[in-house]
Amino acid sequence: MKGDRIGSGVEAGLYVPEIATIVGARDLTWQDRVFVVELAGGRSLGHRPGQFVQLSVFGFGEAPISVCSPPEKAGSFDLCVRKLGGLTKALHGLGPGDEVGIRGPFGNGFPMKAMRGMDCLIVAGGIGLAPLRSVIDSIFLNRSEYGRLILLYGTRSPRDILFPEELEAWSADPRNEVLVTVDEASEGWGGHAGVVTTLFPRVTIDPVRTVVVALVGPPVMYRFVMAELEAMGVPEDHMFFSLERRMRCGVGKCGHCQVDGRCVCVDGPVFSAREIKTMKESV
Amino acid sequence: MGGKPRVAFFDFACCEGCQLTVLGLGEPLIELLEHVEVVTWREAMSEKSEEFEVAVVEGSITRDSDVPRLKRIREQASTLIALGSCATLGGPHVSANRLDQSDLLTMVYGDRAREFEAGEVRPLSAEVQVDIPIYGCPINADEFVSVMKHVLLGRPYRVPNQAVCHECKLNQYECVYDRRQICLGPVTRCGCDAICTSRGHRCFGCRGLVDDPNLNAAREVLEEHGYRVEDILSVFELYATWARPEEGLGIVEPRAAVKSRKGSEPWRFRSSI
Amino acid sequence: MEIQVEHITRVEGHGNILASLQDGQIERALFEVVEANRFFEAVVVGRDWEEVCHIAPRICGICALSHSCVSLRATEAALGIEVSEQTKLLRRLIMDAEVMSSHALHAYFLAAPDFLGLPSVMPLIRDDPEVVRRAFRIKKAGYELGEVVVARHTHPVGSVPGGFTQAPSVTALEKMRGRLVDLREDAAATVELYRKLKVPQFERPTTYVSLRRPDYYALYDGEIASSSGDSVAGDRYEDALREYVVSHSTAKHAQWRGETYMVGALARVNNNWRQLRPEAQEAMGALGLNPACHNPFMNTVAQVVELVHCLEDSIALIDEIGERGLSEEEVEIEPRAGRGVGVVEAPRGLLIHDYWYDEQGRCTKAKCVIPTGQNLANLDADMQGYLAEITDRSEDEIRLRLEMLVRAYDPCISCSAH
Amino acid sequence: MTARRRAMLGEADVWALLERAGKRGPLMAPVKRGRNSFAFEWVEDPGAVALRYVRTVLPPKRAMFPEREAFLRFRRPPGAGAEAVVSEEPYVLFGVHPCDLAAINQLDWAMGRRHEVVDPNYVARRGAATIVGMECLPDEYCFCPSVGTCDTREGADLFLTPVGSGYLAEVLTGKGRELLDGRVSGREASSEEVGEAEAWSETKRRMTSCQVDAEMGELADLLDSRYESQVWEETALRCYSCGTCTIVCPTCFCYDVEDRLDLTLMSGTREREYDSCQYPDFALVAGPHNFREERSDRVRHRWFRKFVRLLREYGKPFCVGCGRCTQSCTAGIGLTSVLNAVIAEARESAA
Ligand SMILES: Cc1cc2nc3c(=O)[nH]c(=O)nc-3n(C[C@H](O)[C@H](O)[C@H](O)COP(=O)(O)OP(=O)(O)OC[C@H]3O[C@@H](n4cnc5c(N)ncnc54)[C@H](O)[C@@H]3O)c2cc1C
Ligand code: SF4
Ligand code: SF4
Ligand code: SF4
Repeated sequence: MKGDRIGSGVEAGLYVPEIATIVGARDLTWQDRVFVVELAGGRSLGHRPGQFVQLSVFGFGEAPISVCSPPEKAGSFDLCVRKLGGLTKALHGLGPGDEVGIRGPFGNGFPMKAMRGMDCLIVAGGIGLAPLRSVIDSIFLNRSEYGRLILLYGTRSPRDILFPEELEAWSADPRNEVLVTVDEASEGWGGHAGVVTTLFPRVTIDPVRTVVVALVGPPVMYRFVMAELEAMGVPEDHMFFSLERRMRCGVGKCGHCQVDGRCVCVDGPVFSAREIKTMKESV
Repeated sequence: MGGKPRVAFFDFACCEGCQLTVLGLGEPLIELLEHVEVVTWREAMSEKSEEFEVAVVEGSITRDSDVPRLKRIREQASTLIALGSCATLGGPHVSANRLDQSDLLTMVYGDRAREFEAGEVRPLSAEVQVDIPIYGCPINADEFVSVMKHVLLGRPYRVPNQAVCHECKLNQYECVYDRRQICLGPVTRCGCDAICTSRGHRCFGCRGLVDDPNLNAAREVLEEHGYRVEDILSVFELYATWARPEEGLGIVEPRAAVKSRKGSEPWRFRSSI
Repeated sequence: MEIQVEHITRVEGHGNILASLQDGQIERALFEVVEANRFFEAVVVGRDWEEVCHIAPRICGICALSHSCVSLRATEAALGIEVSEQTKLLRRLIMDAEVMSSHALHAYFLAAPDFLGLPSVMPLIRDDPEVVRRAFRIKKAGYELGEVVVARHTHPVGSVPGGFTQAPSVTALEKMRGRLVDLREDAAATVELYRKLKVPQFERPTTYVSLRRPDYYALYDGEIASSSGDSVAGDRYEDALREYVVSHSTAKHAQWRGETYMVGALARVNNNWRQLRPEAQEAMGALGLNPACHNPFMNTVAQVVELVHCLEDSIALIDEIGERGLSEEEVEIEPRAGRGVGVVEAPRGLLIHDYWYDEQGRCTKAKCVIPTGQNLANLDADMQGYLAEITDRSEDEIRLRLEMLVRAYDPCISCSAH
Repeated sequence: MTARRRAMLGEADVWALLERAGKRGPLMAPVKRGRNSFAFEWVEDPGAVALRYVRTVLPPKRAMFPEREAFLRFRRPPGAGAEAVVSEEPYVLFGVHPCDLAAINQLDWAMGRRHEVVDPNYVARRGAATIVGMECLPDEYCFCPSVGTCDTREGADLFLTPVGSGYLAEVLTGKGRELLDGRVSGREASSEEVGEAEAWSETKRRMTSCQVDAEMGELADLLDSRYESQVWEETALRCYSCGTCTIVCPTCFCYDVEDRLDLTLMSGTREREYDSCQYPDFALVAGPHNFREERSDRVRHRWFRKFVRLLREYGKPFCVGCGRCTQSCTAGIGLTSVLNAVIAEARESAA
């Protein structure tokens, strides 16, 4: 078609990433790297914990990445990215000073309001800890507004553990319980071994006073976690899970992330267990 | 990347049409040469080098005596691109495998057959690991350029995995079936921009099968168009012999399964709406 | 002195030069063809009459259109199909397209570096990009002309027994005509380039064989004629032409009435120069090509002459097609048993396909006689003759000269060992 | 409604209208393709427009939602940048049948208001359109009466119904009036002529041979009860997953996105292309895990999406009965055949 025009205005900008700068980057594990990203002029992203951005590495594409720093952090935000495919590999080659594209934040985020005044049980599997870190840090920064904080975290092996120092720091606080497990213990690992659900018997919770947020990797794990928690008496609308789908637009148009009648990008990615049970093909 | 990546072209049994398609690119090839250094290309230049990172290999393997050369290329190359149907699937001459090798030789060389060598026709992947297959007989020039861009960028190339129908419909070509002819488009990997159906000709399947072809459906549909199983096999054999279509065509008996449900007229057919 | 060139470069396919001299005496000088045979003659057996014309072009990536046309002609002859005037015109047009792009490829990319003292055109991309761009332009124009008619130059689409699945678009042809007219400048520049290049002097009289027609320059049809004045009808080719096996070549050699002979551009120009378009005859004069020319190195020059001819011819054909208009044609085809021979002039010379079909229209036997195969015996003879004249040169020079001789023939090796 | 102007045009007037539209700007209209198929195309020569056709390969949505579209231009770092590519050039979309009009209305919702997010490219192209609708006659694949789309006028600016040897033109919007007014002759239609035009609706109903065996209101629940139906499995035995049914569908809107670099390797475009839920990796995520791995999962998804999920959200099925998917399925899978088989099963099991 002739007559193409460079768009302007807010609407035309829906698919236009804002150019942001990586101001810090460090490797967390052999496959995960955390980036500190700054928007122009240090403008705040304005996200809620659990929301994601559409991150562009131009020439490689765009992918949803959760913000892993709390909203309270000013001037920049963090993204923790696992090296998997084309875009994420290219991203891993970037460091301070490099430019990326950012759209968002998108999605609903975790139910921070529902968690206020409640005990918070956080179940994380693998890279799932990244988005949950924004929840944990946010709780930390407003510690008095929440009850107990219990983190159950499982990774494949000890070398996959993310944010080890922060795990230390979180567990140093007596109001918190932090339990870590690995699927395959390697030599020198003195901790727990087994999938994340094997940690459940090790904590006692008051099911009606607890809100659970979870992001646990493969769909079967969701089913296990949900079943265990139900057995422990946690009501379905106190459990929240963040789902993963392929997304092209992040705004409910491209159709890729549809689950039953919902769009994970706009109606989610966080859903209550009650919703998930009625959503076919969700987990 | 430290200097331009060095690219070498090689070929085995083929018509060299894919390399010529590259050479026929014209201006884009000149632009591409800004980013790479072509160090070996027997068909186009006399310079030769054993030092290269990217090997572009056309042709299939038909003689055991060619295997060591291919292995040497593989050892040197960090990226090996298989160029065209011969390299990726065995090529149109793959159906020579139907015949006994000594018969083949006798057919051509008569009583001197013993002085010559023949072997099973096979794609490169039968002997070495292929990093990127570029399908097509011949390749689509744009796809070659796109692959080279991916290689230069270090971006994994995702081989198209839709059926030719995808591109055929995007281009709004009249379906060959509507002309009462058969077409292999529904089970053939796209990427050619449906060039054959653009002229009202059928797809012959030169890009091979999609990853998960429904060969049972293909067999049923072709049977309904009057093809016998031998004909169907022969149609598939043209390019996909290496993928052993007869195995796919024989695993289940869908007709029985479907027919048991509602008498003789399958309810799904358009005629029975 | 042992001369060995393994996998000679800048030719299509794999071949080696083997020569040895002992005290200035030639022990041997020959061209070894090591290309893998793909057994196309066996591959088409058992195939439906519709499929054979899809497979046949795959014999060769350079002259796929010739293989397509010859295959169609053989099948049509066997099945008794008459094609329309429109189909003939369109086929002649794509033959022109192929000769243009093939000759441009050879004249610029394969042969010219020898005359310029370069290993390839790659250095020119830096030093004289305009020459490379011109080469690409001519080659591409040939490709695009092919694309207008059959969607793809290498392995045509929709060219079927009886005609075409779909008539090309008249608008596209008109647009193409404009491109071709613009190309005249590039054709002239090519003549100019070759006028300046010095072609080695070497003469060895031989027989030149090509198609011939009284009315136009024969590429698509005609009878087979030799420079000795004899001729045979296409389907009687075996009366004069015999293929035989030699151990140093996976491609068969051939003889015309018991002697080696040459096919290709030089043979055609020698035999049929009177039918060349006037512009091409002019180019002949400018390039000093005087029939009958017995210097095999002049083959490349003859290609440049044909390039000019095919450019003019294709413009004229488009005009003729434009005047007639194009219509969608349908041909009813009933398979039947029979044998059919097709003969055309591929860029590299006389090309013959000979098919046998059964009642269902399945191919039961096929034979393909390829130009390069027909030239191989003559090439060996030329090599011996030429080597005898240059025995006093340095080893490097002899090697280069022999390579040049091979390249002058523009061999299409994988095609010859089909 | 009374203010609606109904004029009678001769066929020559319609050609004149096309001519004028073509001169004013781009014109998209059906043209003949191949032996017996039609396609909506940007036409240079208005004389090539087909006034009568049953259906086109791709629906007219391609005017506002092209099958392939570059929507972003970018530069790679250093000095990275990105700009939207949106076209707002006014154009005329001619010859849209009622079902396709209905589909455009549905896309107006899906690409427009849905989720309170507006797709800028779609909306810009939609706004730039002047749409001329055209009455049609069904063939054996059409079932617009079943899904209630056969009398759609909404979305058109001008609507033409063949009456006698001419056309009755209904002016529906200011844009339509502007396209018609003054430039082409035409007199007020007589009441007989209006009556004749209105009779089309009945004729169409009578002529359609294909139908959905349920009311739209009960459809979602009926299907929902047969989530585990064998029909999905059996259809999958026959389905190629070639995606044709969704690519040609006027109400489908899924797309894929890819970055394409130019040969400088420093800049490029971000492009979208129609995608299909029938493709094996449509619901693939890292892991890799595929949420609709089985062909039957994908088959079911298609009917559920159209007749359960979007139906519940939008209030109408996301199918306008155009028959494209059935007609173009080379495996012969019929949309209503499958639907009716499931409906029958649902009724049986409820009884
Ligand atoms: C809401 C949300 C939040 C997310 N947050 C994060 C985050 O914080 N950090 C993070 O690292 N990731 C996150 N992800 C996941 C991330 O978006 C994906 O991993 C991303 O798509 C990777 O892009 P890529 O181009 O690098 O890999 P892709 O090329 O998309 O590949 C990803 C993986 O899938 C496989 N794959 C892809 N396509 C195919 C195919 N056709 N066949 C077989 N295998 C295939 C690849 O091999 C690879 O393992 C999130 C996803 C969602 C939906
Ligand atoms: S012509 Fe072939 S590729 Fe095109 S839609 Fe029909 S079956 Fe598919
Ligand atoms: S349509 Fe089929 S035969 Fe033709 S190029 Fe494409 S894949 Fe090959
Ligand atoms: S589902 Fe089929 S009949 Fe319904 S609108 Fe889409 S293509 Fe038309």
